[in-house]
Amino acid sequence: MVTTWNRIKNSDFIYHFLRDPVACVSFMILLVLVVSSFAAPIIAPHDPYNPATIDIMDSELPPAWNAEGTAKFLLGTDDMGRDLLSTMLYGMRISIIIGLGAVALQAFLGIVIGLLSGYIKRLDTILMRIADVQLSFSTYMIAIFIGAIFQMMFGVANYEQIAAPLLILIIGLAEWPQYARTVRASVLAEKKKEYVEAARVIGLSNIRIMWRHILPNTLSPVLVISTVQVANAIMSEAALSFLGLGMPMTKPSLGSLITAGFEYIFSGSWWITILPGILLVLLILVINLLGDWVRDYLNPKLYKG
Amino acid sequence: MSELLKIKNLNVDFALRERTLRAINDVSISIDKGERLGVVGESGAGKSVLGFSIINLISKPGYIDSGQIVFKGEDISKYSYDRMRTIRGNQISMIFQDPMMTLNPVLSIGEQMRETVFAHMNVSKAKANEICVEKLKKVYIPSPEKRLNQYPHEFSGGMRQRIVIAISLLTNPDLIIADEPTTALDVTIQAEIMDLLLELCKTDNMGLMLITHDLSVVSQVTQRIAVMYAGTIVELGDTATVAHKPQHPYTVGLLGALPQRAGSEKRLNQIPGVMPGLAKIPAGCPFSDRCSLVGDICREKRPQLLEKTNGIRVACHFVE
Amino acid sequence: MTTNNPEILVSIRNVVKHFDISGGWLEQIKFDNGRITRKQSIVKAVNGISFDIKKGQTVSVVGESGCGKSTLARTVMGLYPPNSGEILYQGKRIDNLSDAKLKHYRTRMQMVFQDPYASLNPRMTVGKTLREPIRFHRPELKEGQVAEKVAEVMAKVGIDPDWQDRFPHEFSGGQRQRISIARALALDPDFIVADEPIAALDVSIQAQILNLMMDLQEKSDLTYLFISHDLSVVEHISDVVAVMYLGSLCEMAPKKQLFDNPAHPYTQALLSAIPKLGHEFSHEKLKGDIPSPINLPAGCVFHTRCKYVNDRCRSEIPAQRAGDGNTIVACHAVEEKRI
Amino acid sequence: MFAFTVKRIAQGILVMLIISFIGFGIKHNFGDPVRELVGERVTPEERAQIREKLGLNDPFMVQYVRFLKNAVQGDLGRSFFFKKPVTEVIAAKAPATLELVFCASLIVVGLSIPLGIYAAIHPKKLFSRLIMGGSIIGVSMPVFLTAILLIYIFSVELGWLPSFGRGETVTVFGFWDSGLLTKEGLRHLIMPSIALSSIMLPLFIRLIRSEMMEVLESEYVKYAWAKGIKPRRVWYVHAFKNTLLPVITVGGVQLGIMVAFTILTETVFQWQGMGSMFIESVTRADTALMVSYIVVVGAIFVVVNTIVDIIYGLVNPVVRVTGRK
Repeated sequence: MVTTWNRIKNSDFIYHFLRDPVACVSFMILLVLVVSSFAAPIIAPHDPYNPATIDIMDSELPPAWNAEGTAKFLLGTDDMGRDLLSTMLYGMRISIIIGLGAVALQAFLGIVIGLLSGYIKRLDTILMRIADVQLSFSTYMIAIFIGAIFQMMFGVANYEQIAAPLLILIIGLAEWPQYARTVRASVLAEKKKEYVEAARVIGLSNIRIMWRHILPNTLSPVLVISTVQVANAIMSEAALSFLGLGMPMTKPSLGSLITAGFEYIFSGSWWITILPGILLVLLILVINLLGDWVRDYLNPKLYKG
Repeated sequence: MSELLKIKNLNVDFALRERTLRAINDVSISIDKGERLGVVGESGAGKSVLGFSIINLISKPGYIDSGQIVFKGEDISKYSYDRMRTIRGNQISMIFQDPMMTLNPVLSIGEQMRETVFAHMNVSKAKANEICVEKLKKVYIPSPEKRLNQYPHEFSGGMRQRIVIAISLLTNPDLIIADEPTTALDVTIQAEIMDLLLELCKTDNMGLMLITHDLSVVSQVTQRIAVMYAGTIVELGDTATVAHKPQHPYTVGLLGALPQRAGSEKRLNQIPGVMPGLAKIPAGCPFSDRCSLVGDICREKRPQLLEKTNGIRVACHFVE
Repeated sequence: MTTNNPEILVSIRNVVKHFDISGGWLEQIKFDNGRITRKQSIVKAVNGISFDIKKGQTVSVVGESGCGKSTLARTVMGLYPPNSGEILYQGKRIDNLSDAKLKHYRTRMQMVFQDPYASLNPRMTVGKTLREPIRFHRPELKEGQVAEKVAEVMAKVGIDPDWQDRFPHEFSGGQRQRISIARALALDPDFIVADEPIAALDVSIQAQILNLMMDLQEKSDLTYLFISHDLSVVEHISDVVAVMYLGSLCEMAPKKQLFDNPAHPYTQALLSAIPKLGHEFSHEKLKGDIPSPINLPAGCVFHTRCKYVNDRCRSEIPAQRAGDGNTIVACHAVEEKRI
Repeated sequence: MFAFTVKRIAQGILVMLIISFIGFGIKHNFGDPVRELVGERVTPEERAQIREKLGLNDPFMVQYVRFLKNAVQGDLGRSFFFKKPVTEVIAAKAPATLELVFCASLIVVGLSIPLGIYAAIHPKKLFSRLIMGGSIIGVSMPVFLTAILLIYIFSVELGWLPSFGRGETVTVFGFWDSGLLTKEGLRHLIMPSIALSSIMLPLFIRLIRSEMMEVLESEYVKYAWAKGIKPRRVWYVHAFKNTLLPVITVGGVQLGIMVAFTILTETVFQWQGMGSMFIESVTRADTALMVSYIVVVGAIFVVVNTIVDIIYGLVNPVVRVTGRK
């Protein structure tokens, strides 16, 4: 255990990471955001899910630094009188959970499909054609389509009840082609390498070669796109919520908070939409910055000098 | 014969994030007008860097730290960018290693040839085409007029290298630097390209700096050989002497490692270890950790490249 | 041909290997002279090659890039199934065996690859790479015995057995090639196919690997099929040399015979092109380029560049004919004694 | 080149078949053609009669082929809400969306090429760092949020620009309602097209920059330097022409994808185009309109992709001469 830790501590990865201020700061911010969102039930000053604590008279109060604000609601309240800070923390938790869940599903689907089409020629054409069609439609559009179909299947009320798992399913189904294409491309590249031939000369079975030799070597591109995909999934969720295909207002994600606040900016209550917006951008931005760093680190093609 | 190019005490550094590494260490060498010089070494010896530093085109973190590159009596190493451009591709041409990669895939051969002409000569398009056709004929490309409109992928590797040679001839340069021009090609094509280069240099009295890892190729084309090891020249002299009576232990080892020199001997002569990376070059003689003759002095003092017997210059404490 | 000669370890019989690279049917549409036609692109990599490899010998296959020598090596190893023809190991046909039946032969024949950077799995330690074949083929061995075996082969190829936990990127090119050889030796094979094992290495390292291979051959009584484009290396290491051109065998002869008295015009041209230390150039010029293996010339594949060409060469494929002193030549001109 | 074009078009048709199949599948399972035709108030007997008459009891494939036949003739069904053939509804809404996409594409192409090239050629300069920093923020900003911010700043706080609608439009060619010809129309276009371009612009800048940097490292660019030609020629002819190839393939598709993002921008700006129409049709469960939207947008994508592929073929001599990609 100690040696593993030392190995990690002394690795290139950590060495380069610590020398990149942008990566370090991004990581710190991300850590704070993730921890505070998952600790929301403990640290949030109010419980936005408990109607008993919400008073409609408190609605649309501006943040505390504003003359009309009160210290009770640090970042003000939303149109229903919920404490915005607490609602944002809970909302961010939902956004992150959906993001991670969707990426886990995408990665699972994408890796399996990518491996299959990289290794079995006959499946390749069909699977990749589907992926192409889906990508040329843009994953957003596909997500909206699937969301719309689900809403018709379940009806609006039922849809809202199971919105979170549905959103994971929708975004997962919409975005797997990214993974499948990446995995397939690296399977095809790895397959040509001589170590795979060496494994075949030894007589290892195809499944074993795929599992033990090829799969581990396709993981770094998977890691690279995974960070970006988490950011994309959170954005997709926000977009779906904005279109009314996402989380209901009773259990808002950051996206549905922004949506709910949109109409109030015309009456001057900008904070209901802008503050969750800033939080959402910050969350996605730090993930993207980390993603960029990981990509540069794992694929230093341009910096070889 | 007059001196065409003289490199004096050249040092080339690569500035990495953590530290600066020396890729070329105190190299001095000269080429006379019309002379053919071979630069031989294994990968990482710094031979390509040397070639590129002449026209100040070292890839990115590398730069010339100190030293002079005197071309026709002027130190071109300090030339401004625009002034350097009048030398590059004009008086000094380069031929790269892999002809599949050196020609731009989206531009026609004609475009890639004409732009070189226009960069260095003030001529009309018709005149430029005429020059291109003439040079393509010189490298034995059949029906050159038609070929001008074709793209690189329509040519074989050998043909592409001929085209690259034709491009390097466009401005009638005084010196051609050929960086491993045949490494990517098959033996029969290699022989043709080398033959062609030799013929062109002889007829036009052009200087040639042939950079390669292949001693046998160099020995057939050049008049003098410089052997490089870990950024320095360890032996320099006329081709026949170096090829048949090498003096520096590294050259001796390198020649002994060639199967064709082994004769009936079953085992090849092998040098132990590998050439050190730039970060790990030993103090003193860079070859000291692989040398069989090594003594205490080798680990402390860097040997100078001095003239020994037969007019050969050797950088070794033990060669008399 | 007789097959039960105990001296013969591996026989290659009329092996043909083609690759279809034409893709889907949409990719095959061509527009020629105002008509739409469908054309398949098939790379004819190996076209009917036969020869035997005797026990304990080193047989080299030389040829220029694209001549099919690597494809032949992989077909012999069973990495590609041949389109037709047979591969025999000690007189038994192995090219059509199932994986389970082939398993035994996998321990008898192993392969060393060209690129020391690609032939080792970058995510596996050296020890793991070497243990894998032993565990797979000899599951009865105990942990300690496997470790012993790994240490033994590592020592054999000159790599410190203490370095088992290191990853391939921590080794130099020459060292990796040694590890690659160790992996091949881990199963104590009789026959090793080496596909350009030194082409990616520097001269001084090449000598180390060649010496190692020759030492191992002596110690372990190995038989080599050595694939190379470098004629001077081939001249040094081989007992018998086969010259390939565009998927066909031109000539095969004991080394000395081939280098001193090449019979086939292509062999002659190839030999004259080797740069020789300190000699002026005097090579035989071949006209034109190598034709594409997709559109092979009719008749003798070499006829487009041969100076002895006549009408028969343009239409009839020359057979592999046995000549004097264990040689095989496939040339009409030699047969007609025009050369 | 001819064979190449034929191939691309054939592939495009194949994709259209797949899309129409999926679209029909949705319609078949969720749609209610009877309601589309006569509304809700009919007796079960009448419904059954109409169903029989419409051939709704035929096997799935028979119905699909009929759907295809009608679709090719421009008949995609009737909208339940608008009480009109869907093709008419879409034709009325399409100009708004297409003009928006057109303007956004102009912004994307016009800005990304110079900025991307600059950032690739001078990676260390301050301005390049600003471009790259800005682009990563841009990538991280959901398009509807950008739109909301724009409205908040320029409409609510500053009051400079209108926050919704298309403004004054002029009918040209007899069917096309254009906002490009009036001052008000153009003013209404500014924010929506900036918002729509905000998602693609940073992506394009990053794409162009990284492709160009890779090309600048290539042997042939190094060789071009060694030939002593002018830097401008090396950058804009040697490097940029090669950068263009991957940018065309990826970028062309991305421009098509902007149509998808119009759903979001149009919703924020209440832009009366196909995107907001689609979202409305989802809430109204107007299946015929939804499915037609999918088919029409699919057709747009296929056409864009095919054109992009053909342009790629024209730019790349390897394809132009041999017809292989």
